[in-house]
Amino acid sequence: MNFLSIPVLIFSPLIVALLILSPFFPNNEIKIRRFSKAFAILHFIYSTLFLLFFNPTNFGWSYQKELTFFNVSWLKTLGITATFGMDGLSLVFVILTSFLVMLAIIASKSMIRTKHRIYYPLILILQSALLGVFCAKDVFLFFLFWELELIPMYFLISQWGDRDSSAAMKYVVYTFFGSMLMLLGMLVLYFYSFSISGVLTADIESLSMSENVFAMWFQAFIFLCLLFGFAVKLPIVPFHNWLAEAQVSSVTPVSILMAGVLLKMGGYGIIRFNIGLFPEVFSNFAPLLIILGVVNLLYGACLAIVQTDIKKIVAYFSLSSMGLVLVGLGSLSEAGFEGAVFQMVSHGLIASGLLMLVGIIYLRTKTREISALGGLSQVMPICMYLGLIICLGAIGVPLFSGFPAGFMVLVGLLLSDIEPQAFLVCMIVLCVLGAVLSAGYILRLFHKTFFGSVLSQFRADTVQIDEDGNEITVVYPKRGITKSEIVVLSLLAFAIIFFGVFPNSVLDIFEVTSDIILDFMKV
Amino acid sequence: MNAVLTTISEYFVQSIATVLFLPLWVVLMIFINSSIPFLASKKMTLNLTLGSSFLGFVFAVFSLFYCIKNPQALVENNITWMSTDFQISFGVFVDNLSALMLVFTSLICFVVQLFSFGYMKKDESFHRFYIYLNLFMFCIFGFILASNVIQSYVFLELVGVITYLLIGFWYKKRSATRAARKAFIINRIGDVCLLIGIVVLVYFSVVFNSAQNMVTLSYSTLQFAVETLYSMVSDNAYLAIGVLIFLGIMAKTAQIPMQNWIVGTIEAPAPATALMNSFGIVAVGVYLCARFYPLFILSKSLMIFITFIGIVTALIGAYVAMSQNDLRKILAYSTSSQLGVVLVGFGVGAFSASIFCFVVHGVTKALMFLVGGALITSLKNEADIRYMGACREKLPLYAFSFFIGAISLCGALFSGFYSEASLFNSVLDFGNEFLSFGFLLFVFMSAFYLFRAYFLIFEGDKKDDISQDFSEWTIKCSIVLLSLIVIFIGYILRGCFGDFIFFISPDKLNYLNLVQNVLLLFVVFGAGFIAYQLYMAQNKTYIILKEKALNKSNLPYKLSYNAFYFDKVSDWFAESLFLRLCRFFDFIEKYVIGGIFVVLALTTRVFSYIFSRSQTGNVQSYVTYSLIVLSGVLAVVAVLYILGSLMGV
Amino acid sequence: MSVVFNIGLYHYLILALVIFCIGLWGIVVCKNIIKLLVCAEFILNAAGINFVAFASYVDVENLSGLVFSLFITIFAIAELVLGVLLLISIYKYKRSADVEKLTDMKG
Amino acid sequence: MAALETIFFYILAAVLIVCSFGAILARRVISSLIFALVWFLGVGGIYFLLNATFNAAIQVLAYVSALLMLLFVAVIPFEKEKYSFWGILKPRIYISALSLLIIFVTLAWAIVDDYLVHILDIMSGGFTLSRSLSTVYTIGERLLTDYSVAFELVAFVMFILTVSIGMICVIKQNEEV
Repeated sequence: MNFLSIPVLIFSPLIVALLILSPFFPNNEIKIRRFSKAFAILHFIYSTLFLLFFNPTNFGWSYQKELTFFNVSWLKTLGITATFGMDGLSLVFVILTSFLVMLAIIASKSMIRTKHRIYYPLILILQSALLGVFCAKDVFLFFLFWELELIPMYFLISQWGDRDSSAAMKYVVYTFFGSMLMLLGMLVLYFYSFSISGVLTADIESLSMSENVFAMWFQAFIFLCLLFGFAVKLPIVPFHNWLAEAQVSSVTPVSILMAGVLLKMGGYGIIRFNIGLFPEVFSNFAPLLIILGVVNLLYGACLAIVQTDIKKIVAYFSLSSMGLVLVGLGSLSEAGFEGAVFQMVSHGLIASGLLMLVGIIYLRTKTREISALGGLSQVMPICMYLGLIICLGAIGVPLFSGFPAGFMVLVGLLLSDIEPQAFLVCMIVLCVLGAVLSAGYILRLFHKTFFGSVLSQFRADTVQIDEDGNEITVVYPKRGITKSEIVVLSLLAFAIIFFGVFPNSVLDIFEVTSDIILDFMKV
Repeated sequence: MNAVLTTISEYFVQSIATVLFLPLWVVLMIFINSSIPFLASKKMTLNLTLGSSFLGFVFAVFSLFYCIKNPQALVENNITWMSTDFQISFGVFVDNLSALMLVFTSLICFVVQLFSFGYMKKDESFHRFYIYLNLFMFCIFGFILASNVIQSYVFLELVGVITYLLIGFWYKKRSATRAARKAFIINRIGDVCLLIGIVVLVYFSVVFNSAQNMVTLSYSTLQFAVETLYSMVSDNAYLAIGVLIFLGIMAKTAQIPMQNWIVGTIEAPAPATALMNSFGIVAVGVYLCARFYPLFILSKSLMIFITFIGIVTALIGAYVAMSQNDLRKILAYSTSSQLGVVLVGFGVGAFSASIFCFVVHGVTKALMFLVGGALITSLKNEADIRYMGACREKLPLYAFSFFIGAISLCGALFSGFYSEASLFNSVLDFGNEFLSFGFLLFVFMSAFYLFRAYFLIFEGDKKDDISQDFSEWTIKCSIVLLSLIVIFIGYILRGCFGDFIFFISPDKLNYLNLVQNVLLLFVVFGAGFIAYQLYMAQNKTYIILKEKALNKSNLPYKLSYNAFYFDKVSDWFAESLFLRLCRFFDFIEKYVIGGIFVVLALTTRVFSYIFSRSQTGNVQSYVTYSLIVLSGVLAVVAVLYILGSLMGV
Repeated sequence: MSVVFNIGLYHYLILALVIFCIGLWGIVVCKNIIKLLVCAEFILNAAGINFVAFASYVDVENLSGLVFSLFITIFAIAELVLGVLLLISIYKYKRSADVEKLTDMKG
Repeated sequence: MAALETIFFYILAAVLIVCSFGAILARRVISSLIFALVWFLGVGGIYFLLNATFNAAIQVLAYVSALLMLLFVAVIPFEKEKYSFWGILKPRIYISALSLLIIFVTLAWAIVDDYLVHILDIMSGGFTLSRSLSTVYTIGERLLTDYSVAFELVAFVMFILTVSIGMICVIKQNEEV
């Protein structure tokens, strides 16, 4: 039990990244790839070990560990301690993160051809930043890791995606703008709690104790600042513009990480800060959150229907399923809350699956235009079957991971004690309308790419620019997709079916945490 | 002997769940078998599938026997599937209704699988078809044995998915994939309405009797739950829930607003279409209606609504089927109309009669689709009945079995008569004149198009291009088996529907009312006679009548042929209204929200340009600027000083 | 009226200030480089007057202010010479002595 | 004797101001140089009034020779440019004039304020220079007595600096051309 320590979990990817970057690591492409893949798999196993020894019933944060290394004197006086902790909620996201990073690294075998020496360390730094966000127990530590992920993300999007697009810059500016407001909220909270309770502390738990003394409008102000910061990351409609472009202009493994994990940071932030610290304000703002969620859901669905670029369809699919998360969070009931968290997990898997499919198709046909695609099932039948499983999961068919989330959110919406019952019922009808639309555009995506007799410009071999500029032709095996892609797709399909058939396996982990947060709300 | 039987049936009923997981195991076996290139023997796949369906049939018969033995016993065992603040569990629930449905579904699955061996022998994705059939069996058994509403919703959607897969089996055909997508989306719309109803029911069940251990909304306690709900909730709220749930059933049984997907099922391979139109997805709708009957029966207006929808669909379906030329389209529209009649039975209150009618319809429709499929392949995929003719000499078996099916379906002889007569009597007892007249009109029209199809295909002038008989023993034997079933099932089961399958108290199935039966037979044979005159005998008056009635231009024919233009209306709505709205959103997204970012970038660039212009390079201008600033500062200081001194600070 | 007549230290300071401001104004206004140099001389000598005024009115014994104004004069002369040299080189480069033309150091 | 002194002071002040304006506003460079010559003679007169005769002599000699040298070496050969009369309308002139006026007024007021304090003392009898706490006076006194060495050192450094810059420019300029 004692060999499980969070700092090791978080900083090991960082150390390995530095190792790969360091001069005495052989600069040979295959060695780097193999080494980082092995490390990612080890890291995933290590994170699942956390799951085995985690007893969900214990109250509050388990695996608490304080890193004394950083406790410089001025930090101590400011009350900022580098403490990491993990409860049910963050454990789920930690495992999801390391799972998706492992898949991204396996998938980037055929997708990445240039600058390996920089690519894999960047991915590992991104991983440690994400893990840090989910395990930080200190407000400013949370913010530190929140900003840290911007740097690798910017380079990953711009260097390996299509160069000239301004998407990377737009992504950084949007997120930075959001996080500045978030920092404002944190600082105001931090100093005001100091002025009230006299002790200067940035620990989330102690902050939550002291804040209920503030004036209501003051709490609302901090609440909105924090909400705005997370709204940019979990794309809520007015601030979602960066998502489509960033997804389109980034290479597949990077967009898998972006859709799979980065969107969850926003959701996790809302749960940890907005609900954790300001329960009364949250219950006043809950109807607003529900409306925002439904708008997100329908707006994403409507946009996805008319897109011609398949990757944009997946991007707007992510937008619309994040809307469902918002509705779940806004519904204030335990079912809704757990439905929202389950939806985040299942969306992580499904969006990665869809993006993987789009990546494979793009690699073979070099085009993402939906009108130019078709008939790929004749060339890669295995990819079609796995794609079918992932698309059915995306639609929310029962016994796949999409359905339990949707069902729990809907029931949670009704069980929430927001007075106008009619408002809840019409919100349910709109959510359900979103589910129908999702069936529409996901099937359109699946049919337009796989079915049909005419074979699009499928090329058995693709010409790709290698490290030092010479063109190499990569011949794909007869069955259409390489081994690494099959591994990724089948792992994702298995996870989607597993969580669909046994949703309790995920629900039990964060059941206690959601009870704590909701009881705190009821008080 | 009796004791042995009861113990065996006891054992079978308890382990009914094996029926559920057997097909999954078979799917795995087929998958392994087919992925080994040289060993993949088609025979092995057939035997495995037939074994699983036959075993299912044996289990079903024994559970039926068990239910007959001790009528009130409800077998139910559940495992918790999902637990938030309420518990959702999966389980097996066997009572009279589900046992009977299980028997027939497994029987039809068995026959269809037997038939499709011959039919799909030459097809290259043979194994994939059998995998789909087995998955279908898993879903339909799961649905029938569902112990609570949520589990039935789960398997209901799964049946929808498998139907989508079956319809889109030949994915190279664009029309097949489009029909599959349309079927899935329309079913999805129905399911989603059902989901809202179920969510509301779950809410009430959790709020009112939140006994934690009680499985939410299990069928055994549905009666009690619905009564408390009725007393709790205002009438129109109750009606709203009922309509929402009925919308789900309407989509499944292809009722009027959502019926154009049923025509799409003809794109699937013939055995799959047979399965779907008999005990497949439509059976799901009727069975769900039977399960939710306690909820419907409580509100009068809901029953009226069901009857209205049922009779309208029956009439429109029959009317459209009259003018169709494609054999499979006729049968598809007849499914929609027959199910409309079944729902009328439910609406009228004749629970057992409608179930009986549905079962008989299922068996006959399966027979006719199988015969149709075999016929079309033997005529080198010629599905248009106008080009068929005189097939009786060449294909006597098909002719004879098609005739049996037609007669039974329109209620003249064999098992169709029992079900049609009982339904007709209960409709007449209901007393509404329009309803009974509509029912008679429906019987007339369905008899007309069935006889029309029979005469055009099997009688009439000779067509030479009939290929040799599609002689495959599996096809022949399955058709013979099914014909025998169609002939005798009515007689065997007529007794048990009154007192075995009933809603509250056993109501005797009255089909012996002589006057009503004679009226029914008169209408049926009248329609047959008219069809005979029109299509067979060269009677001048009827030929003139035919020219006038059937020339392509007049409105009734066009309405009937294009199925009241439902497809065009729905496509127009989707295309012009909804997609235009979405494109408008897309426009906003690209230019308005995206625009803000571009505008921001531009303003920063403009400002930077302005400031750079001010650096003129002329030294003297710099000095003047500095002087101006200095003088400003000094002036301010002086003013402040003066103010200060004036104020006497 | 005695202020007007018996000249005190402050008269000289005011006078030096006037000349200083005129010189400064001249630098800003003049177009020709030679005029600029001349105005620079005005400013320097204004400072010189200040020193001499202080020397004569304040510390009459050691008159160090006078020494200092001498320094200023020497500096002024040296700068004048430099100005001329610069003028010649600029003239060769720009063909004109106009200050407006010398805008190579533009932003 | 005192009256003669004041008359001379005012005459010389007028000369100085007129010549400086003349030097600036003259259209032809030669006339502005002549005005400058007269201006330097005026300064020499001022020094003489403050009985710094040696300074006056050095002043007159040095400047007259420098200006004459300037006149013959630099001005006459390049005397081609004419400045348009309308140059006068440049806004910059008036703005700088206005701002200089403001600066002059505030500084003068600062000096005068001391002087008034000083005058009042005189009028109120006691001619007590030391008692007047006028800042200008004391700074001047302190500057010249105690800190004169530092003051001169700073001046000298400034001098060296400008000279070096000037020389660099001269040396460098022939490469670029």
